Amino acid sequence: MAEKTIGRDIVPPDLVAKITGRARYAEDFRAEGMVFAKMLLSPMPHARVRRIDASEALRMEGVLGVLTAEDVPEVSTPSEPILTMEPVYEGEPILAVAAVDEATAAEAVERIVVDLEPLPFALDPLLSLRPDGPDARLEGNIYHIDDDVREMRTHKWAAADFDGAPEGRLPMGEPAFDWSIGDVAAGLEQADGIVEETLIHQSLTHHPMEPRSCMAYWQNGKLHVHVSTQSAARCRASLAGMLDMDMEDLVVVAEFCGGGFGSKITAHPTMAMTALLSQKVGRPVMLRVTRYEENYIGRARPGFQAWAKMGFRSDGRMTGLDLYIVQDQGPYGRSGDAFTAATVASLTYQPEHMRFRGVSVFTNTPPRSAQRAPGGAQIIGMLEPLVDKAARELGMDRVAIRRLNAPASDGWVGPNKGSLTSAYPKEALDKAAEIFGWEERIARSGQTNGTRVTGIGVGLSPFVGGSTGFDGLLVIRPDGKLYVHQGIGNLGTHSIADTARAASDLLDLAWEDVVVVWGDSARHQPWSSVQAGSQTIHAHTRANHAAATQAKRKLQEIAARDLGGSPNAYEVGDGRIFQRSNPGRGMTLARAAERAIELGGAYDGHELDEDLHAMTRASATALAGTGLVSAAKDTYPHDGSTWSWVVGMAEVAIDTETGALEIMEFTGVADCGTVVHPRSLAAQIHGGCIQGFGIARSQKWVYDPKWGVPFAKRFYTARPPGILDVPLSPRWGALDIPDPQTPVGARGIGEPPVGAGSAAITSAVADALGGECLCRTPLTTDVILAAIEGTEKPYRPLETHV
Amino acid sequence: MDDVEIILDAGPKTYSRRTFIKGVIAAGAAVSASGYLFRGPGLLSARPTAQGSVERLITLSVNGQQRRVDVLPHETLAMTLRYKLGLTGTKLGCDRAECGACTVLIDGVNHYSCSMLTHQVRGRQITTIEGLAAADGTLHPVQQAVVDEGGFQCAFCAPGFVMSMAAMVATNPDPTREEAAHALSGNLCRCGDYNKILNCAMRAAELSRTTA
Amino acid sequence: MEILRRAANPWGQEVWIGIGWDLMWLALILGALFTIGHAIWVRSTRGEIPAAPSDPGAASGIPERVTRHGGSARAFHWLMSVAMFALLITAFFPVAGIQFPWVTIHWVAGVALTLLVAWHVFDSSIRRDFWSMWIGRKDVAEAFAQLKDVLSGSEDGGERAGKYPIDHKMYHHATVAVGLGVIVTGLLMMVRIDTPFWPQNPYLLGDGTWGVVYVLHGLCGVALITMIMAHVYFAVRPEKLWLTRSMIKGWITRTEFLSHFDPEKWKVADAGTEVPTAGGGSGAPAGVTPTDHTTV
Amino acid sequence: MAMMRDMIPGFELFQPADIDDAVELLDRHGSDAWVLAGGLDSFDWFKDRIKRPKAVIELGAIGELTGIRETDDGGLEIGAMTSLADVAAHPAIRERFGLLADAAGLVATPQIRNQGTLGGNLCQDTRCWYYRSGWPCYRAGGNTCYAAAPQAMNREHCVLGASRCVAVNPADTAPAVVALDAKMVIRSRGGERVVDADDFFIGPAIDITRMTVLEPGDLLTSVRIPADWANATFYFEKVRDRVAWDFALVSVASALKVEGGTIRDVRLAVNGVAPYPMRLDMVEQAVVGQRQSEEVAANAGIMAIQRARPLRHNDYKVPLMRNLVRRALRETA
Repeated sequence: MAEKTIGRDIVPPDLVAKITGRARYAEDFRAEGMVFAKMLLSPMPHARVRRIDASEALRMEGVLGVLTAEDVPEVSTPSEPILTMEPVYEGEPILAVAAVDEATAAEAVERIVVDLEPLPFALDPLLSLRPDGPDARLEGNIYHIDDDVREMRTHKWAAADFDGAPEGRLPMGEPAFDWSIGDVAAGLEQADGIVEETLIHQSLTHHPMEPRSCMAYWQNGKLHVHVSTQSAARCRASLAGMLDMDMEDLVVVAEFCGGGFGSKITAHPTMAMTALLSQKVGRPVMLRVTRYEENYIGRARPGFQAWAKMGFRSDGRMTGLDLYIVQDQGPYGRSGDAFTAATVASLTYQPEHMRFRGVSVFTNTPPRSAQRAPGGAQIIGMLEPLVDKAARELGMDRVAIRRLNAPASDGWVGPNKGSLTSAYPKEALDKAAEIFGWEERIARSGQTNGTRVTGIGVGLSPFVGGSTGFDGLLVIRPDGKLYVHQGIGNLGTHSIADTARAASDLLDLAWEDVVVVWGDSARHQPWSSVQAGSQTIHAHTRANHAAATQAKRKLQEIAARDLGGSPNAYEVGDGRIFQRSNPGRGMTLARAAERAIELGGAYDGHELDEDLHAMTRASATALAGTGLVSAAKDTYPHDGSTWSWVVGMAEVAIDTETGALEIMEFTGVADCGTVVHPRSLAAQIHGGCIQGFGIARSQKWVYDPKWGVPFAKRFYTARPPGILDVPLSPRWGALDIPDPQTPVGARGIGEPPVGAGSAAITSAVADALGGECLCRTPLTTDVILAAIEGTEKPYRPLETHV
Repeated sequence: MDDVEIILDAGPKTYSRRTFIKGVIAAGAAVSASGYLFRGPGLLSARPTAQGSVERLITLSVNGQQRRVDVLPHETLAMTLRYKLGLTGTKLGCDRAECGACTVLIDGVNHYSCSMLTHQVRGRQITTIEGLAAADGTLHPVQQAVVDEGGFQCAFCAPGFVMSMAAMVATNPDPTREEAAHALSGNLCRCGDYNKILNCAMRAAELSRTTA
Repeated sequence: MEILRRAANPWGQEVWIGIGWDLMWLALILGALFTIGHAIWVRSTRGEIPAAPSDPGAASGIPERVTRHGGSARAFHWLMSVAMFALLITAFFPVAGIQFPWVTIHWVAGVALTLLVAWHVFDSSIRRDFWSMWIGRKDVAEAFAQLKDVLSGSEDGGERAGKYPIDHKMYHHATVAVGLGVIVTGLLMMVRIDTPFWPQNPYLLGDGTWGVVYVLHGLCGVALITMIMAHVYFAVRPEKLWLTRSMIKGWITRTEFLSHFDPEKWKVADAGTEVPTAGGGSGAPAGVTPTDHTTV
Repeated sequence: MAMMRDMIPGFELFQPADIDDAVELLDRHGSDAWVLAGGLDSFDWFKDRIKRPKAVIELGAIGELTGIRETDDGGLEIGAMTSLADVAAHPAIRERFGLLADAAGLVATPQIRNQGTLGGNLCQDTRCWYYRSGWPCYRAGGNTCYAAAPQAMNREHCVLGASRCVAVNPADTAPAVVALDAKMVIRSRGGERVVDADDFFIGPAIDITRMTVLEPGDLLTSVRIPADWANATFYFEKVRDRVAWDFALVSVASALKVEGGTIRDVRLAVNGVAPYPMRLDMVEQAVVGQRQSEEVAANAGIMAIQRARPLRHNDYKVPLMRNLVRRALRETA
């Protein structure tokens, strides 16, 4: 028997390429005759283009063409266009120029005259909600969606809503959406202790290391694009949609992705822009996106201005949770963060009664999208310090109060009180407390050493951990190797390899005999989940397990056909298919592959299951005849939603004379089902938590309110955490309790750590400040020092983008 | 939206909004002109070379090879490596000395290649990620350490980190974990894989001690 | 030559930010050319200054010393000149490359000048005769007469002036225009710098409007360079020294009075003595009589 | 003009072999010339396409600008092109003038210290993001300070020494050279002149468009550290948001001579609070002759901030400066 690969550290198949410079990311490709594109970005937060004069630029030697909004597909408000005549944020692309070299393209852009008429702009949702407040869009400031209506609307609150609110408390006018469980008023009525706070969470750019550069060319009627995307197969589908073309005419090469965190889930307008510009000038085009541009077009997490009121019984049980979220929507689309935030809160605390109200307001700031734990990271980082406050008032241990309210597998989630596949947050809290040494450390809470005071924090953070119903595609070739075709992306989670283990283990193959095929759509991909929302390990261990099960059955049938007996009498092992009763009687998988080709039909992919997605069918058909082809859809039963959990515990030290914050110790413990790849899991936990640290302590946006333009648009002003801003030796753990409703038992883990990391820090800082919740992120040096010194705070109570 | 005047040639033309016409044109590869980032002065409106200014055609010592290359006065080393010498292992994450993805070794010392002119390194030994492994493919101790520890996630930062690790083990083959962190503090990892990266660094030091 | 300094505002729109400093040098050159030119012209056209008529003595009823500038008027003039020089030096020396912390001195001097002008307006219009600076029909006639003399080169003093000759009046009014220009724009600009009076605020006006304000301030400023140069030049010309002295001591001699002024236009009486006037009755201090401008 | 970034406009590059050639080139090109040392400040300007010099004079080839030499008076002379890493690591500097080694060692990141030079660090321009965005502010020759507007984002701007412009000096080594009474050696066509570090940095009141006394044609060739403060008691601290890369929110540098618990002499400078590294002469005078104590340190801190006038978003700098001054006089005890 070959050693099972699940639960074992392996060397990812792409690692050596990554550290020898051979791994090729989008900007590393060249094509014969390749030219360069540069974008002209709007200098105004909101404007109307009155006139574009590119004549001087086009007269320049080497300038090949200009692409404007006139050349791209129209989209309906509030969707994001590829290029625009009404820029709605500073930095939005208005046009793109192609030239034989990048310097010429840059000079050409500077010579294009764009006459812009400034329009009113809004940076702060609360200002836009004022009766006389500006709207970010000419069509209004919210996008209304209900069962029968989807339209832009102007949503304003009454002056009384603002005047009535006590200084510093979130004004709460008419919400745009809401839901309730039970009667929150009654719930708060029953409470022995109440905590109430206004909470401010910043918007922040994803800033993956690799900007979304793109290279595109047209060849023989096909569009070839080299892109940076999280999800290979799904990027191809959405880009085809964006360009209104058939998927067959589109080759997407996405072998490596330099990080996405939700900003590169599928196709991005710049991909279509590059393709269309290439089409227009008849040359391969490279759009080299810079960090400066990435800040504008690279997506961001929506900020919240929120208010929460929690009621607790004396035993610590949460009787009521009243939540109001004003969401900074950015200029386009409709972000689900606020909804998810409420759902996550309901799951984490299982309140007996809950009410959620919210409004998502358009602003003239860069487009938002999911950012690792969208909504979840914000709300957990914001609410956990309130739970601490309640624990203090009730004289309870802060782990205990979380343990008490957290759900077990029979818990519920969301407005419809949906069920869970399984959940072990209580156990995760126990394990974290043990690894972190909660009991010993909590004794140091608030103690000072010289000018440094210690704070201990804890955060409990769930997030959706998987989807279902995708396809797996495998080929056992005459070389005896198993080829696992992956349509998911490769952004460093190692999912391309780890989800393949479901197949290799089931077919009992040595890992060396497994070949993972990924990244290039010309190499035949199955219909796959997006590589986002922690779906992949769950969705594709299932899909590959289904395909491997089908492959095993085909092997058994081939063996039975050639060697007699019933298929069920045969077992796979060590690269062979053999009779259980007489292991000597069997054949190698190599031989079986040859036989499959000879037999044809279903065995070598000429006949396929009916329920496969068109993309999978096309890929399997292309592979037909190359070996034993197995293509199957994940139809395993799945009841309830799948959530993973991470507990973060941190010890921080705050210098009371400077406000400097140091994270001394950190422990992250996950409940994410079966552990497939320990080292990679640890990396996901720590990496996610570190992004949480960035949210909690340093990363931010800064906008000048007069001009509506940003300043914190570079790394040194946006301040993502560096290696010296995090603990030297963080610890981790995982429960490794399989989820009963998925074959391999693995749940996703990408998202939950972010909220855990953020909350552990906001909680620890509040603890160090004697329980004072600053209720705002990021907790930068100046914010902390102002709190300690009692000087004027560096921000107004509800101020955003500072 | 109202009509917008758009002048895309010598004379003005007014377009009104129209829907996108589906269809693809077979473009293929047209005239070969792979000068990439920069071309001759004609396209750069560069003044005729002033007396005493640098010669454009220079020899660079990259990964042990002498490479003749035409370098413009304002060209950064990262651009020369990536677009003139085809060494795309050196990444550009910010182009502003704020992320370290472009880190290369100059005479064994780690520098941001995005923030130095190629002309500043004439006659100096340039080592990029491509030049780290031995000719026979044997990995550099640092690279081997990364393989041993399964380092990096998206790995866009990896070439830069690896080069900084190489510089570190050359000067301090027996660092504490904290010293290693300081040696690598000029490289950013947005995946937040710092713990594993430090494990790699410590392992790299260990390997370089044993192989040395 | 750079006349206007332009820049792109944060939204990429072109705005004015001020005058080109070449204009400062231009103003200096113009001032120099004028003085030199005038000196040469005077030397070539006029001979020696026409001899003053012999002193008719006290009989003429003209006091020996005719008061020309009261104490307050002189105080105003000299204080204003101090403020003016402070302003010009702090404004233009740094531009010329002589650097020092000039901003505070500049705005303080500016405020001083403003107060002086306010006081002068009050003083000249309420306490003294506002109309003495008015350019009336007689002044025009006088101007023509002088012009005729110049052209005909006739040597007799020709038409003699009232208390303030037409050229003085014209210079004064030019100064009023330019002075008010710098003062108004200057006071606005103070909103943009850190003063004890209010918080710094660059957004009181739109940046387009600010551009105009800065350009006006600059233009008036450089105009003053030329005007002050001309003024100082005349003050030190030998044939005008008696006027300069009068600005220091306050009086001119009877001889000077008779040779430069028309007693009909500028009625004076022996200091302290009452003289019947056409207006009759009301006494007036030596110097100006109420009828100065009404008797035609 | 359109916003275009990250593409360096063309220029002529000169790499003189000695100081005379460099000075001659500077003189020839006047205001079209740009001096390139490590380039970490320069490249930002070039890539933002805001500064477009015609002639860039790169000093890397000038050997005499690099290195650290002992001077006859027992002090040190540090070539302006000596890398910050070398300054931070040099035995003599660490041993006798540790203050400067500490400051240089806290600059940005290892790669930046390997390439950045002492001269470049001292001469760098302010990081005010309004100015750096190419806005027509006073410092850029315009007529506005956008950072001092009532609603402006000025968390990192100054609380002292403002004059229309409220930007701060970002150099980590600047307060150290001021506290060490360093002398700045400047060469130009007119010859050599030596300027006290304290006078080298100028505020906007004197020239709003420059950070130092250097004018077109001037070249900072070396920094002389006199022996006066060798082996004194030093303290340097830099408070910043992130441990790497970030500029100081506030930094403090102090040199003390203490005999028998009494402060015989002291130099105290802070940066990040004013448009120039600010020497606190009055505080120095107040503490000299006093016994070093918590009380003296505390009073010094309070005295240091007496004239501070915070902007909308930087009140925190006042207590931060006060506390750092207190530490500088206390913790060295």
